[in-house]
Amino acid sequence: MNRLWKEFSKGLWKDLPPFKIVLGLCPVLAVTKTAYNGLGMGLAVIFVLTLSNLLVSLLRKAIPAKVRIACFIVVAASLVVCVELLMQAYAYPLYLQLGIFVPLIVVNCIILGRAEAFASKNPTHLAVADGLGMGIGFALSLTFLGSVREMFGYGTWFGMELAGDWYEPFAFMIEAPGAFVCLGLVLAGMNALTNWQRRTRGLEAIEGPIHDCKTCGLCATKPRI
Amino acid sequence: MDYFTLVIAAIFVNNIVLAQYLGNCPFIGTSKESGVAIGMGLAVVFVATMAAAITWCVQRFLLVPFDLAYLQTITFILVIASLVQFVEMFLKKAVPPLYKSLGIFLPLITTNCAVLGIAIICQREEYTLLQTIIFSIASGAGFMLALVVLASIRERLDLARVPTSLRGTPLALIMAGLMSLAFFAFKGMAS
Amino acid sequence: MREALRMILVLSLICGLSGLTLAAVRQATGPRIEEQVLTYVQGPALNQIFANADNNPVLDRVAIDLDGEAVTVFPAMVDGQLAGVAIEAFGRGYGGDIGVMVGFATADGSITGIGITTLKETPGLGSRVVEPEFREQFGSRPGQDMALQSQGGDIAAIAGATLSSAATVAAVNEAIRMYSRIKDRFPKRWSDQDTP
Amino acid sequence: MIMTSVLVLLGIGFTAAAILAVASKLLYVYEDPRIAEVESVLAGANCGGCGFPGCAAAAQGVVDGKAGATVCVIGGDEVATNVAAIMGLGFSSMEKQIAFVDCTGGIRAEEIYDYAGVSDCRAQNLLYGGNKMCPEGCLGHGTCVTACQFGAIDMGPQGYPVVDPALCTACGACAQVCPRGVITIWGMTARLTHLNEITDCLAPCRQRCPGQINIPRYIEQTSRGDFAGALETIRERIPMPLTIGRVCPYPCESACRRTHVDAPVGINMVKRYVADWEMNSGQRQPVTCAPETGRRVAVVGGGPAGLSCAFYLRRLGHSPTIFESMPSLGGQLRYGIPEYRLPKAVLDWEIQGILDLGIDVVHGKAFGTDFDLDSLKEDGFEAVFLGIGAWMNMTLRIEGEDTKGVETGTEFLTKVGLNMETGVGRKVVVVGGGNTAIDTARTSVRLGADVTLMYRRTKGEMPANIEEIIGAEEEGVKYLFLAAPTRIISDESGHVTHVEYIRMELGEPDETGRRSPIPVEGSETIIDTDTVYTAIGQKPELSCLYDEGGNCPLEQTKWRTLAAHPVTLQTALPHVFTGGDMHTGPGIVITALGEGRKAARSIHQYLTDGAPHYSAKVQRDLIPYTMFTHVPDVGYRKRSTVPHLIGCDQRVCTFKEIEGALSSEEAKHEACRCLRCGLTCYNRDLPARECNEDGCVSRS
Repeated sequence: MNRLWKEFSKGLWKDLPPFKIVLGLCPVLAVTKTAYNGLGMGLAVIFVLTLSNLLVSLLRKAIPAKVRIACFIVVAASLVVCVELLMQAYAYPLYLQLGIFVPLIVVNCIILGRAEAFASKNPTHLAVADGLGMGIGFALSLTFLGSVREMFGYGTWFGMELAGDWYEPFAFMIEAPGAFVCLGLVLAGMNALTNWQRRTRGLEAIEGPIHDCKTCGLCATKPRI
Repeated sequence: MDYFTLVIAAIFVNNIVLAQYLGNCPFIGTSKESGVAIGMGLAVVFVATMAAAITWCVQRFLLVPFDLAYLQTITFILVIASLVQFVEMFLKKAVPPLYKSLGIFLPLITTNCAVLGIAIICQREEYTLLQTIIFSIASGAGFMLALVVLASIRERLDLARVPTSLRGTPLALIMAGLMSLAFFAFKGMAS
Repeated sequence: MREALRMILVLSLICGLSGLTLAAVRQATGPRIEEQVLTYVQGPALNQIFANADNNPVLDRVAIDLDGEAVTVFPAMVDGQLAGVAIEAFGRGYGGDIGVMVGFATADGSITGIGITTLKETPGLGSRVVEPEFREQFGSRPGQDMALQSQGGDIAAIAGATLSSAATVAAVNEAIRMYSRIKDRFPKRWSDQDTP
Repeated sequence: MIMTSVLVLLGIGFTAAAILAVASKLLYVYEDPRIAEVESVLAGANCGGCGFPGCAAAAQGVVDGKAGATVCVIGGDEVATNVAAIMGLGFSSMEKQIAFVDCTGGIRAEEIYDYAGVSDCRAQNLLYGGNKMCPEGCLGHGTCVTACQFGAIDMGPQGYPVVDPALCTACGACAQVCPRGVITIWGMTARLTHLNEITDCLAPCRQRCPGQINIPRYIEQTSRGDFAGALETIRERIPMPLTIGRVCPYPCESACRRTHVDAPVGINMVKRYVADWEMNSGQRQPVTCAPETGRRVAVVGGGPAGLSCAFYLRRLGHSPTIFESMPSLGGQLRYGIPEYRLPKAVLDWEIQGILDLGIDVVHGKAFGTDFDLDSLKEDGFEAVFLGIGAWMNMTLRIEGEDTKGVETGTEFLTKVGLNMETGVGRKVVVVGGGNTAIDTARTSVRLGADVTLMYRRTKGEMPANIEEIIGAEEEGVKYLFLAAPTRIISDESGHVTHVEYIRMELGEPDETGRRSPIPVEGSETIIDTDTVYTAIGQKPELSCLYDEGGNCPLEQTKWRTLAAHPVTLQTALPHVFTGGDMHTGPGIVITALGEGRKAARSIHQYLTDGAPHYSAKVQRDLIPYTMFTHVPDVGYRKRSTVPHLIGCDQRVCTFKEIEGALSSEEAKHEACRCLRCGLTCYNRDLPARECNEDGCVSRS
């Protein structure tokens, strides 16, 4: 149980994607114009990540190493298509907003990264916990970032007016540059927070505590033929 | 739509990274050294073009006739993943020098959404095969341009005095934002 | 060799299974997706045309057979009576087909208005066909063929987007032709009923 | 629709898998199975410490022969044994390489700029360029320290990095981050075969030393008490520190920058101290040699050049054989330099140390008569080093030169060296002004003679060491300057009785800058004598090179020495190399030792690469802009003096060694006088600095 909680909770803060492990940036940047979009994308990722972890973990002994990546990708892609179809059926406006990024969930490094780095090596229950934790962390992050950008960019939150007419929406925040800068500042904030924590614990502040793209393990993995 | 506009639009106006938000993980991840950036960029141009051409054929001759457009994502990604593995094997056998310089980037491309993104955009825009090929080369070049520019900036930034919290990835993202802002100036030049 | 076979087998099996799953999901969600697409793509155009309809034309849509092809007709009810119908038609524009929803008043077959459903025209030029100034030229006029001013008609084309304008006109004319061929069946279909 | 979906996806999956499966068969690239095996036993940390990008690449490297069993730097002996087992390799088949810091400029560089940026060498280098004058200097921010994954580098007390050879894995991370190229990864072979280049950080003494010894480095090591390290530094360039510490006329000291403050650092005293420290400890310091290559090289001549060449050939892994015509090795060291300057026991101890590395010696065989180049080739020697020295004396070309009692100085010294009867008389005239003349004079004094030394210029022009000139004067040698013999007068028995000489005066300086003597007409004078020793110069005896037909494949210079390439020392025959007096004409010992190493380097490259090569940047002359004479901010510190072991009165009758060694404190004091010069920099420190356990801390 302890272990289960550990694998689940690490995605919520310790390895929080994309703020602590900088992964899956494309959806993070592209779909967080509003909090609603962020949440929708986050839910889609939770669904795909949890189920792909589950399936990969179940199939991990049957899959030959040489077609491992292809198999993982087919699993992830099937789930993504499911999500796509379900979203079309039950949340069509969201589907229109997220557009091309729904199919792109399949190449979100988080999905393949967790499949490769965790699910293919661990028993099912841990894999599910990991996927769920990571997915929830991802969804929360996306919602947070979407909220920030929506508040500044439109002056609203989940579509609710926050400010009066005097507020001149800061359009920069909802365009691509604003996405980059906003995420950069959030990461800087995470760094500052980590360093502040370290200092209060009497530890020395370190440069860039945020992991760079390392955790997914894909960089080091070469398909062996 | 003439090909020149297509190329300009793909490289500058709708730059795949800076305007379309595609391929950001490798954009941030491999932009620490310009040498690596060039290698990654070339690999993306190469694979994206091949992938777009093959997926165009798959869509045209398989998915559309059988009315299976909803399987686009899964077939495309399967094609790309197999293609990357095949290209890797092929280069290793046939052009070992090229394999040595590009090989290490190939596995990273499987998860580069720019490649899948380019293939899907080509379908959405209903490009012809020739347009698809030109568009994907240009988009790949746009990716490479952004990557190399960011890498060059980051190499200098490594040495600059910036607040500790901003060092590394945060600053890289902010730089990418500023680059994206600069690329905004191309808006309206071509659609 | 055994390894290669296993490789092929596993990958094919996984693909096949995923195909099965997806097809099933697709089957299950198909009707709902169709409705959603109609609501969000054709819906806004219909609302422009039948601002005063008190039914949901999308939900009440009817497929009518025309020379073996199904034409989807969207009826609009006012006070329980069929007031008008809308038909979608397409014209070849600069960037692809332009979808035009054309509304007809059942009383006299005149055009009540048009709405653009899908288009991929150049932003700022061809895309201006959605603007009311252009669209309203089609409203409240008899249901007979029309043409751009340059071709001797009375529709003012959008400056710099003659092709898009012509495509819209062509689509409207196409809709008029379809309407004229199936209009006789409407009274039968909606004879004094509230709902089909 | 379900059916088509399933079939299409099944089809695509099948096609993809089939293509991949077929491709993996068709495009299968043969990979040595050992690569996987080796990779499986490596530590798997992908640390990059081995210099390869990850363990897989390292395994590939091992199989390709680019790395040895010890490739894995963190795996330790166990991994190395496993790798060796897989590869069938010897354990230590790779040369240990370590990082080598060749700059002592940390603090000095910092003084030039008020730099307030991030403490990173690359940043400073990029933004400010660092030290203006020196393009190589250490910036002292320690980026290399952070770059080292193994904790092998520390910022030393002087503000420049110090490498711990035990921890260093030669991964090259430090060299990579250093923007100035101060750190290099060197293997022993590279260090032994390096020739000074003008881009190296060459202090003036290093530029001046014919042996190219890294003088500042061994002095610094001595100042820290690391005598073994100092010896190792010296032995990278010359094999005979004991000998050189005694006989060298130390040209280096003439270039020392401290000369412009007070007096030059006693460089040679320090060298002698560490050399004596080893000998007195009774324990030879280990000298590392590369693994045997089995290539045989003939070294003709067992003098300093031949010994040096053989020593370095052996250290580079080859198998040299020395051919010596005299009964003992040492050449002029044994037969030209008298006992009181270089005791034979010391020489024997030193030569034994060289031979102990595994060098064969063939005694009593003369080149040209007992063997020649052809026979050496037949015997399987792949290259030949000719170092037979310059034993043929120049003649005075005056009347009566063949009179009995007239002999050359070298013949006389050789006889003394061989303990033969010399036939020295009571009144001896020595002609010449070089060290051989002085040696002859002082030896004659010890044999009880009254000696007059005749030289055609003045004392200031004498080529001999000033200590030697003074020493001889102290021992009662009379000088007759501005005098040249014109005739030798003999009695009826044909034995010399008088020498007639003519007085000279100095004319205008010629192109070499020396004022040439001009005879003064009618000033002929006669002095009494019974023995005349001439020591006016020697040249190589090249007749041994000619076959019966008088043909020689080798070329001569106009000075009758063997012609060879000035840097590689390769002669007209590609496999024949030369060095020492045979090449330069009579020179000093350190030059011969230096040439021996250069020849060994060329032979090594000839054997391994097919031809010797060298950089265009090779340093041959002093670099003018580094020879400044204004040395501000350095305080006065007294130069140590070498103790004399015996008094003047005793010296005339004994051959005991005269000069002694410094004490340990004096050696450290002298070492601390060193300014740690670089190319253009030096320590601007003040007298306040002191010697302590950690060496000389220049700032407290």
